[in-house]
Amino acid sequence: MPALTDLLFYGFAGLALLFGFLCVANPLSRNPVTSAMFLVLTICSLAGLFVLLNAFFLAAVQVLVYAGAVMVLFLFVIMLLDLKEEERRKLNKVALGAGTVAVAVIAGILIRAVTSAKPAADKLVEGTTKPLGRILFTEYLLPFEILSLLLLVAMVGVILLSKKELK
Amino acid sequence: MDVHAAHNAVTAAAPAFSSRPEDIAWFILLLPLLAAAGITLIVRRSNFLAATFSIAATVTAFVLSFVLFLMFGVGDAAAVTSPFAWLHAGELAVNLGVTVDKLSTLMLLVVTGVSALVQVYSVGYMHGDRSFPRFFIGLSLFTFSMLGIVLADNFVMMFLFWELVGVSSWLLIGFWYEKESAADAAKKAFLTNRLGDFGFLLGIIIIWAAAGTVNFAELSQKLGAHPDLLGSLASVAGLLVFMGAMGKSAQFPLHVWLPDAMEGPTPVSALIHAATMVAAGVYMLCRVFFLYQVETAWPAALAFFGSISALDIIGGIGAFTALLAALMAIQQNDIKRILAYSTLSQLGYMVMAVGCGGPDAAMYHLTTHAGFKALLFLGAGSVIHACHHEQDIWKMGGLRKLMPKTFLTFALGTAALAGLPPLSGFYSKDAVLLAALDNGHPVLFGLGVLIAAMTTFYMLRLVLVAFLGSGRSEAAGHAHESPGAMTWPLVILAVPSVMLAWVPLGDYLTHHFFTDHGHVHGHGSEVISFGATISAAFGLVNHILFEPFNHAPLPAFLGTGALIIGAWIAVTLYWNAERDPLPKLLGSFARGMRNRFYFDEIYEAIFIPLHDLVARLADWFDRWVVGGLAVRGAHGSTELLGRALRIVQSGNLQTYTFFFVAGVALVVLIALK
Amino acid sequence: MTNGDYYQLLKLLAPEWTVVGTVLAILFADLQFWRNRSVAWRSAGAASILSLGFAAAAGLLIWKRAVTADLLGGTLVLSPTSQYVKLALLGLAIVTAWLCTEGEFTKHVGEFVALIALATAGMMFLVSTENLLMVFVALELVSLSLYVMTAFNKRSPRSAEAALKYFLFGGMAAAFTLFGFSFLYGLTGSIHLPTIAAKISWHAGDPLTLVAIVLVVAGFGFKIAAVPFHLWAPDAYEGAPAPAAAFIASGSKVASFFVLGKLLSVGLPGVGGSGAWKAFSPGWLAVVAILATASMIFGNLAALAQSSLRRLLAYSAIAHAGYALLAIIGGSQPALLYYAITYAVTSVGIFGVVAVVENRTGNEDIAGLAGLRERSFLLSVALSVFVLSLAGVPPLAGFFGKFYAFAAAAKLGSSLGYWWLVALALGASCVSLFYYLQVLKQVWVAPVPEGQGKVAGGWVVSILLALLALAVLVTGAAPELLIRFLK
Amino acid sequence: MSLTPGLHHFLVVSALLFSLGLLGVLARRNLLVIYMGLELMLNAANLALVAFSRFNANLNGQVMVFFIITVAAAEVAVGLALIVALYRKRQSAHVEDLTSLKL
Repeated sequence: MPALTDLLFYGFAGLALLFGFLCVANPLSRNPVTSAMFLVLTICSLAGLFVLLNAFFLAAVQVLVYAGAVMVLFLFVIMLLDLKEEERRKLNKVALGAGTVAVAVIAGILIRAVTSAKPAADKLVEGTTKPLGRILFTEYLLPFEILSLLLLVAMVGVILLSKKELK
Repeated sequence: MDVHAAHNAVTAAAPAFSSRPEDIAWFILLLPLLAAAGITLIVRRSNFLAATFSIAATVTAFVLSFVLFLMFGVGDAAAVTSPFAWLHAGELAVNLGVTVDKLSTLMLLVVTGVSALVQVYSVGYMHGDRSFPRFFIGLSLFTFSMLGIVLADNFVMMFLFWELVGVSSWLLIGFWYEKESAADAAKKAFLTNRLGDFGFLLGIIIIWAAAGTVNFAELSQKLGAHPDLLGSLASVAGLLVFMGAMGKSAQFPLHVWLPDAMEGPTPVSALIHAATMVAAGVYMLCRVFFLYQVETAWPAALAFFGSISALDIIGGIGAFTALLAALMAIQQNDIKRILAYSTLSQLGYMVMAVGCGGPDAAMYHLTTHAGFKALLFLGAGSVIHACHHEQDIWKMGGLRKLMPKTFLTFALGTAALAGLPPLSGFYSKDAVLLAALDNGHPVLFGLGVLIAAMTTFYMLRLVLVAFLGSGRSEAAGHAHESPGAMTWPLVILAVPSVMLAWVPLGDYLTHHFFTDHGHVHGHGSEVISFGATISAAFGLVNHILFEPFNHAPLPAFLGTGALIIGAWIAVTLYWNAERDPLPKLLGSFARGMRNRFYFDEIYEAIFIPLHDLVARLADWFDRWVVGGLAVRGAHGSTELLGRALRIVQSGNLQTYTFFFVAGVALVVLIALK
Repeated sequence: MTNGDYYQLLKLLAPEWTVVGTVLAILFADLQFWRNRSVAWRSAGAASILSLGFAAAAGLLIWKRAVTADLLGGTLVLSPTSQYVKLALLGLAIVTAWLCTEGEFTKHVGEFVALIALATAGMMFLVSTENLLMVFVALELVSLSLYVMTAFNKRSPRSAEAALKYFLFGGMAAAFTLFGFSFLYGLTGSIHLPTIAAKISWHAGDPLTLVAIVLVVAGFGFKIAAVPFHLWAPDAYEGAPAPAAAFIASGSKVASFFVLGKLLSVGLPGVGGSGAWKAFSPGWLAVVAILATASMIFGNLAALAQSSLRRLLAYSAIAHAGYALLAIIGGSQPALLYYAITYAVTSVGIFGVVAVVENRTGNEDIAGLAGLRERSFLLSVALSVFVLSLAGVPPLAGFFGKFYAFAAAAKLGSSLGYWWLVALALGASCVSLFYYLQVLKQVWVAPVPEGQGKVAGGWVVSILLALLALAVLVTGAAPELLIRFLK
Repeated sequence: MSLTPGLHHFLVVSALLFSLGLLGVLARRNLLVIYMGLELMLNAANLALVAFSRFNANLNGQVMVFFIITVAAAEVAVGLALIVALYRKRQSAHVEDLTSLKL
């Protein structure tokens, strides 16, 4: 592999992890808007990693749907609820410690597990629109259709839940 | 009339119903269910029709049972079963079927007979109760369930009816559910039985997994061919199955429910807690006795049991229960509770007999006991009815003259229970003692004799205090004899109490269990045909009366000795404790003995500490194990549980997610090991 | 793929499409014609449409019950068993829909009933696939519908809180499941269960395999409420509107158990390991055995401490998840399905009684049932049948389900290795009788509270409850009636 | 592990990202940020799937990611609507205020 892609991997991976950390545990700000913006950056970095993995279509979808639509929704709700900075309540140190330990154990288990994985084949597949579209509308036609039901549920649900109950 | 002639005559009479005996058995089983359904659906409003339905069904069942008894019990027809597929799911195949053989036909007679009499009696006893039809629904349902146990030809079916008996007895004990104590007692009975059933079901599942069948006949055959079929679990499986019997037959430490269950109406006590339900455990042990005839084998973890067999443990538990309950009975003042503890004690006796390798003796005692204990309970009910629901014997007295029929039959029942020759109890008790002695259990034999003495003592005490002397309360003074619906069953029950053992019942049972073994004991060593018995009945009386003393003198003489000693003590202590009309006559006698205090002192020195110890042990178990865990758990343990639960189920989402994550981590770590 | 295949897809899934059509019909009728009607009228109307539509779907299922198909890379796998499970799901959905007529928890009852139907469609897809992607999508369809249904009572703040907890907990479980799916895919290069099965045994000892198993089981552990993934259940059961809780406890359970059983037995047969006594080895059998143990102990103990009827049911559901896991361990699909279906029927019945009683008395505690015997004989008898069935008293279905499941586990492996689990299960069900009797004590013994009159549900609900009680009795007394369809 | 990025590198990034998301879910108090943590976990799963897809040389993983993104979008809509509905009732998006259901 050329050195450039190696560097790009470390760049995107480092950025994704850094932004991810800043999203969930920003030491400087507890503002949800900050978290949301860092989540957008994480998602974009992940899109970069997708490109490195030849998943071009998904990289585009990631930026369009996730960073675009989903995060806009988040920001919209933050604004709607007019959330100020997360209240600085007294932290339960025991709970926080236990949580961190649990997460560390999970991280350890996952890393140990994934480093035992072996690549099965080194043939390259291109995740472009055409092959993905082909497989989507043949083999995975049924789940694709079911997505429409899922969206219907979401639509009905969102309208009813966010509407004010009129007396 | 020889065997075949009798058989032919019966089969000739049978076609009215069906030519196949197993169909008759099915019909017997379904009759009470039909009655219950009929009452529920059709005549729920009519007291008269409800009772008629129920009694008619049970009496018909009794008559049919008698037909079967003549065919299979007396005529030597081979056992039949008629299975139909209930379920075939992969390896788990269960057929529902009835077993008709000597054992089940005899038990059918006992169950339907007592049930019919109790129902007739209930017409008088429950007269005026506003839930009269509901009571008969309960009785019919109970009879149905009980017949199911008797006829079941496999473990699963037996367990099914086993639990149904639990449910229907729960309904009957809690019949007066407005009474808090009755409702609690019903719950306690149900829960304690479930504790035993837990072991029973586990045993069934183990047996099924190891042997691949739950059918009694197949199991018996397989175990006969491969005695090591159950491997190292043989004894454990046997004990687990025995746990079921411990629950139903109220063996220590699961005996706690039986005395409390006396809160139910007295006919229920007579039916359930004397003759049938509590006998189910013993019957089941006899039915699956083949399970205990395999080589003793313990898994590694229980190897310390060594050569102690499952039967040894069963025998020990039975003897301990018998002793414990006899000690308790001595202390009771409630007429029903005395009888309840007496029942416990006698059940312990039967279980002890099974443990000594004498299922025939156990069944023999079960049969005779069913008769006289039902009689005693119904007699007690008659007394309670007459004394306006007074149950304290010290508030009775002098009932002998006011209720002559009740007194006479009650006295006969007492004599039979005490084992007075030639009444039925004597022979069955003798068989139990003989089984202990013959099979090398001298300690159990000794205990048996001791318990026999105690039995006589407390029963005589009851009779002396309640029936003799003069009335110690208003109610007792104005008691009057109960109506005919109540006294006739007493009279009828008195007949088997006296004469049951005059037919060669012991041989009949021995023949059933030990045909191949030549292991015959009891009076007479060959099967005597029914016809011959009838024709020579009077000639035999002499023979029967003295046979036990000739055949095996030690148990017979010791048993009779125990009777005399027990009676002597009772009379000495209680005759004088009365202000009865005969103080002058007997006063001098008692003074002449001058050792009433001597007995009191012995009593205080030996029996009270022993009694206290046992009572404390039982109470501890009742309070902490049964009560704490199951029945009364609502208070202390629930509080603790709630506090522990609050930590986990705090309502905080992040606590939840933390436990989720920690759970995943833990499962991975445990499973990786 | 040719056009003929599309047609085949349409034909094979006719019952599902009928269900979807029912959804649209309900939404349309409610929006177009019933806006000005009373809520009671609309709920009955919506439930009627749903019943008709589902009856048609059921008819199609019965008509084509002998179908077998395996299409499109395993996204659609039909077998007679899956068709019968779908029938059960349809039945449960109909009862749930009629429960909406008991009590007014929302004005938008048409949408609520439509969501029931959508969730049912999701469950039907869930039971007819052997493809991880399809499992995921169908599972999300079910979950999303249930989240929304849980939040539907907008007058009660508890409804929204319960839904949010359910939702976030479920989201996390879904993330774990997906991570697990990705590992399975990474190990085998496939998301098709039989293909996974063929390849995964090469990786039997890998830590990746084990972690994948745990992550996947954790996700399904959430759906079936097995300890330690159960914590949402009591809150959701308590806060949700009664029909939503009923559906979470019934239909969702059946579908989840079915698919979990399939996933483990069809997808991962080579990596079971063992949970036998003193012969523990890593694999899903070990994982499931741990979950079952924890569920039976925790569920039963926690239930002892409850005074709220719904929370009691939730903890009892947790314990029952533990029992049913024994059927999965035993590898017996009929045992699992018998257990899950009869349990679902019982639960939906109990929630039906709860809905009626709560609606009339407003009391959600066990004490609210006080003296029910004199206030409604039908409800008392039905409730007793359901509760005794849960307690495993023969001849009700609950007993046989337990017996079958436990026997399957006992038979597994050599020399009764799972005896410890069976003994524990029996012991746990023995303890459980205590709290079930608490409920019955209120019904049959406790006095009727002052000023409380009769309690009666609508006639359709009453008939349905009676039928459910009868079903519990009949399938328990003659289990072959049900089991012959599940083999 | 060599420095040239291979399957392991991507998977380690994915595992770390998953843990970060989990940390957010466990440690933050704001419901919206907790939900962002969940999104991070889903993205980690996506990364793992795409990486496996690349190194297993078939597109199944990528199709799955496509579906996950769609489902996640629908889920976000519902989740945020739930948070809004709850906020209307409680005037709070703070997880510790959501404890009326317990035990």
